[in-house]
Amino acid sequence: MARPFKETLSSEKFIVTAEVGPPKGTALEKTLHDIDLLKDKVDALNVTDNQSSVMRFPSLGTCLLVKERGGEPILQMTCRDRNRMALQSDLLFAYTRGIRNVLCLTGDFITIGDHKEAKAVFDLDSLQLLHTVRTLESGTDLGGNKLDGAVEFCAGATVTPEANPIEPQLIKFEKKVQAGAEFFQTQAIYDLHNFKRFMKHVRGLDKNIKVLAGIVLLASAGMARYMNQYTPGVFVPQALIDEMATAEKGKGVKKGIEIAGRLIWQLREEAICDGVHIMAIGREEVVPDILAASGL
Amino acid sequence: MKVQKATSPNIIAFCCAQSAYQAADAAGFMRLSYPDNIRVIRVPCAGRIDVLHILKAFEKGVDGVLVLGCHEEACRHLLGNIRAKNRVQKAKSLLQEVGIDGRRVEMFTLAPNQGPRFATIASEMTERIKELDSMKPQG
Amino acid sequence: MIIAQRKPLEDIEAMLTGYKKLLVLGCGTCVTICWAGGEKEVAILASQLRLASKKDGNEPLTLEATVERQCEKELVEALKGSVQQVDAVLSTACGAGVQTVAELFPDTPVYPALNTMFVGMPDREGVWLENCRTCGDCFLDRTGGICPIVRCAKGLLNGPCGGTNNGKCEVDPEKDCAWTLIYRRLDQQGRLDLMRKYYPPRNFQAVIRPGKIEALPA
Amino acid sequence: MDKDLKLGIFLCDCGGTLSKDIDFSLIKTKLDKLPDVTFVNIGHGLCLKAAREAMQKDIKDKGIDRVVIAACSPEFCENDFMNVIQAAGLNPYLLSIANIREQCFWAHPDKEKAAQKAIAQIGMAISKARFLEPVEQAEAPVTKEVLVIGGGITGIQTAIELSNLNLKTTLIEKEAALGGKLNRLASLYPIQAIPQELLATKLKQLAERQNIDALTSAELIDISGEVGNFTARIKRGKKELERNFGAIIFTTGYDTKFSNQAYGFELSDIIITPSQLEPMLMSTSEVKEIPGRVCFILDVGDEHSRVSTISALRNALGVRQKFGSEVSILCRNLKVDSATLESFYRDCRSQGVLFIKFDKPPKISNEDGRIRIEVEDILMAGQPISLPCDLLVVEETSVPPRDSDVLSSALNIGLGPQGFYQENNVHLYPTLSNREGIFFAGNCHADLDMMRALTEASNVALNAYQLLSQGKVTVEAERVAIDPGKCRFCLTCIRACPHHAIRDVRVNHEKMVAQIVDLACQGCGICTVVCPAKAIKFKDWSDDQILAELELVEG
Repeated sequence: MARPFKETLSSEKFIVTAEVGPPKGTALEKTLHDIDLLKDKVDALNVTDNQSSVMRFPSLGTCLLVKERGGEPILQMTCRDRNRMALQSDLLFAYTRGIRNVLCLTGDFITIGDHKEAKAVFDLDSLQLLHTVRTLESGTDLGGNKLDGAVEFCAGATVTPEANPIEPQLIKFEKKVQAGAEFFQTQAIYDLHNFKRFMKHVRGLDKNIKVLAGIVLLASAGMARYMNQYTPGVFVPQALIDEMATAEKGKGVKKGIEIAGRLIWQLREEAICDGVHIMAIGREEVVPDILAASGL
Repeated sequence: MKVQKATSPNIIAFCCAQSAYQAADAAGFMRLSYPDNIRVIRVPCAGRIDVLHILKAFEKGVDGVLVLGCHEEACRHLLGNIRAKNRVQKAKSLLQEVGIDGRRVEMFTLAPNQGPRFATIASEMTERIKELDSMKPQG
Repeated sequence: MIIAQRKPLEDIEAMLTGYKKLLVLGCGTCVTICWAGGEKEVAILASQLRLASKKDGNEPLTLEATVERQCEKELVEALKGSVQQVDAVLSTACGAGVQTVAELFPDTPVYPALNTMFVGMPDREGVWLENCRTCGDCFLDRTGGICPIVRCAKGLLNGPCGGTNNGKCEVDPEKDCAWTLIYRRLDQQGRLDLMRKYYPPRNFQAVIRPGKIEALPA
Repeated sequence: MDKDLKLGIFLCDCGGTLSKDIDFSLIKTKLDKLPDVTFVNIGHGLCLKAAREAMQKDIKDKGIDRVVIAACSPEFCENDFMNVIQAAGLNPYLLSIANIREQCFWAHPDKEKAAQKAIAQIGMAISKARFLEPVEQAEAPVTKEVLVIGGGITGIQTAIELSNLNLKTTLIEKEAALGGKLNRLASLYPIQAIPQELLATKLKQLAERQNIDALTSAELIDISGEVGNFTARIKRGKKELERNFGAIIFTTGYDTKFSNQAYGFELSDIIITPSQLEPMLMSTSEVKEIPGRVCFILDVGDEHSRVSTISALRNALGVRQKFGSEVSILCRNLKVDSATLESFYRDCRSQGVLFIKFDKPPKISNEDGRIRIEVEDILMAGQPISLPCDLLVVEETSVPPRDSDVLSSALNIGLGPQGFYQENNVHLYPTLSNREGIFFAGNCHADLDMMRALTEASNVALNAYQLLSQGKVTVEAERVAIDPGKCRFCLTCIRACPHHAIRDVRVNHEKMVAQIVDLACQGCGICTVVCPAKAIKFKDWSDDQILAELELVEG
């Protein structure tokens, strides 16, 4: 049995989580393979919820699979597809099935995904969802009604250290801390100089806030440039793009693994943050290589 | 009143009195020959020309419309010519919507002394309309 | 004011197949001001319809009229004579106008020529911006007069999402991030404490649809 | 459209030249048969006095109420014929002209076709004539006073010129003293005078004029109203005064700025701007150490302006004459655009000023308190030169005075790309703003030397005189008019009018509507087109008239 994530968080360990993306459809083979490959190598597996507004197998269902196979799942929940009633009932169900970790997200907007005409719900926002978790834990629902059997979760949230402007982002970050977020997972970071400055601010607020730096595997220089241009809140320094460009054709991922490993090594070596969250985006099989490259 | 039909195609040229109308006069001065099917309607500024005037012209059965104004940055009324340009774009898309080729409307800019340019525009537009007419399905 | 936009002609033509006599009916209020359905737009649409049917070899009768406010029964009533002459009415009003005409003349089919888009304001010539969602529970006192419910794509109440992109919105880089605007405005006014507060979930039933307001008789 | 019209058609064969190959009487026969045509006449030169008198007689005798003229281009004859029919007792706007000369017989060598086109054009003119409406003239009173903003040499000269023309003038200057740059320059071009002496002479003239009120330390707060009747609020110390003016002239000049970004270094004791150099030339006693070599440099940032060329030449000569230093001017390509400036340039050369022309910007470094300039001289086949110097004078760019943008948006007058005031049409109307009654002179809108600025001062004074001298102006009343009943007050026209000639008013103290100010309207018709309620009518270019012309196009 995996160690509960809450315990891992309170240990001194450098935390590593990895992302698992559910399949489009019911063929679960790759997902199961990824789960089996990673469940013992990382502290928790973080399952995305219709990521990038693309309809997929549910996060909750995949978390159950992680649980069945002996991993420690983190349930991602966005506010895009469900109203407050659906979110609450999913939380109740998740708790009864032993899922103890939830990451509260606002969610990407509908129009970037594959159901562009769907209704975007956003009944709650990420902060209100965090409060919802805490409210359910207190034994009542959002309507103020008493629950017959409550829940208990380790609830986390996200933050974008490279957001521009950063000030409003930091205000919201502080609100999430006050709402009782127990850990933070960041948007992908590549520039450690900027990230250190962000972490200095975080440590100034509260030394106990647990921050997992988001590590997205670079597959090519083109991908890096694309993210710089089109992914808000992601900044890949030119030096890394140049380094990716030196990779031989077909060896981009190898270079990306090297870079990711180096970033993780440095984050741990210099104790910049409390851990990392690795997003291999479809290449989950190389996560062990990244870990190896980082010396973990 | 019935007037004998001009040599086909019928083309209306809305001409700004500050420039294009004078350029048409200049073409006459210089005895430059251009197709006689062009009918000039004088307006005080290209900015006076309305999308509706263009649509109505097609309702009346013209085959092509020219909107002729001053060169950019030379408009007596600052942006009358730019407005005209935008309206011509709008007219093109409205005409496309009803199945009339947008190339039947065009905006050009001229200086008052550009008689030769007026004659060229008149000739080229006539050729363009003839070509579009020949592409039309028969019957 | 209500901002509307004309439907593509193709859609309008598809609705009107088979009608020989039409009244294109404009509205002199909101949709005039937003250049979608006033006398001018009625004339353009009617002209287009004539051109389109002429091409098909038909010569339908297209009447044009514009009333001061198409959502007022008394004002629309005055058009009875014109409506009786036609097979169908094509309304260039907002949805409220279309329904008023439909209700007053139940025997005559009424078709919408516009899509009613939003409540908004002119930004510059020819550009209109949505800035009220008609949520029924105005939040503007807390956000420096900038509405996050409508101007943030996700309608967030507690600050920006992670998609703020140089002060622009991740959903549409042409649009400002509402929370960046709110932050700057509140900062300017020394009221950032408002942004640090937690706002609980909104009341989405502040207006029970369809909305109805009954004032005491004046 | 009136039901029963009496149309009078006057054909002109231009002294017989147009009827050489075409029988005009055939045209007349066709026209005679048209409905409402009361009278058709063939003239051989309607521009001749006798023909006009005959026309007037015909109009009166036959009771003609719409006149159609088929003759040469309206660009030539329209005004004349308007006067003719007005003298015959008709409103001058009840005239429609078919251009059968330039746009028919002269353009189309096939006379048959030309004649057909002429008939078509006359048909269009007749069709239009049915929709003509009278436009009445009205007199609008104007305040015979002018406000001149900016008390530099251009403003002072403008005030003097206005005073010569008997127009009462208020000259306002934001600084404590009049004279602007003349207070700070060491020399002038092309006038060989000491700037401060010239200024003293001008100020003396100014002081002698009873009808000039010069206010220093005075700033414009805002202006309301329109041409002929502006109201300006002016702040002077703590006091605020309000005055009425018929016209406003901007002579706000320019400021200068050194752009260290373009140069890549900062100013210092030995790298200075012309503005810092001129006081040194004015009182040489203040200069501690005479520099052995002085270099001027142009064109490092943008291409240099006329103002900065003149500044460099004047100061180079000044340094040469006052200090006796070695002087070089480094530039990409010196632009001299008049014989006077060319001879000034030759003067500089003959007095020993060296010119070095470069392609690549020079390298400038600091070496033991001196400056070293390394440059490839293109006049010497790109040979590298290393030039030590004791004083480097960089170029300053001209920038608009600090509150130009505030004034321009408050007054709705345009700014050009560099932020200077934008003329209505730079080619045709160099001193006119886009608003009637607001004018520009001098460097607030163009890069001018002093003589050119002074020439503009007198031009602009005449512009104002033309407008105000009678104390009233005749305008066409409601030539373009907004129907208050149809106006939705959507502000579209107010925003679109390029001359800001439309204002908001209350009708019967109740409904807000837009209204066109006749005196400010310049008759472009843009408002008529943009109005989404079709509430604006342009009487002599109405939609009805334009569509009537279209009516006749189809065969």
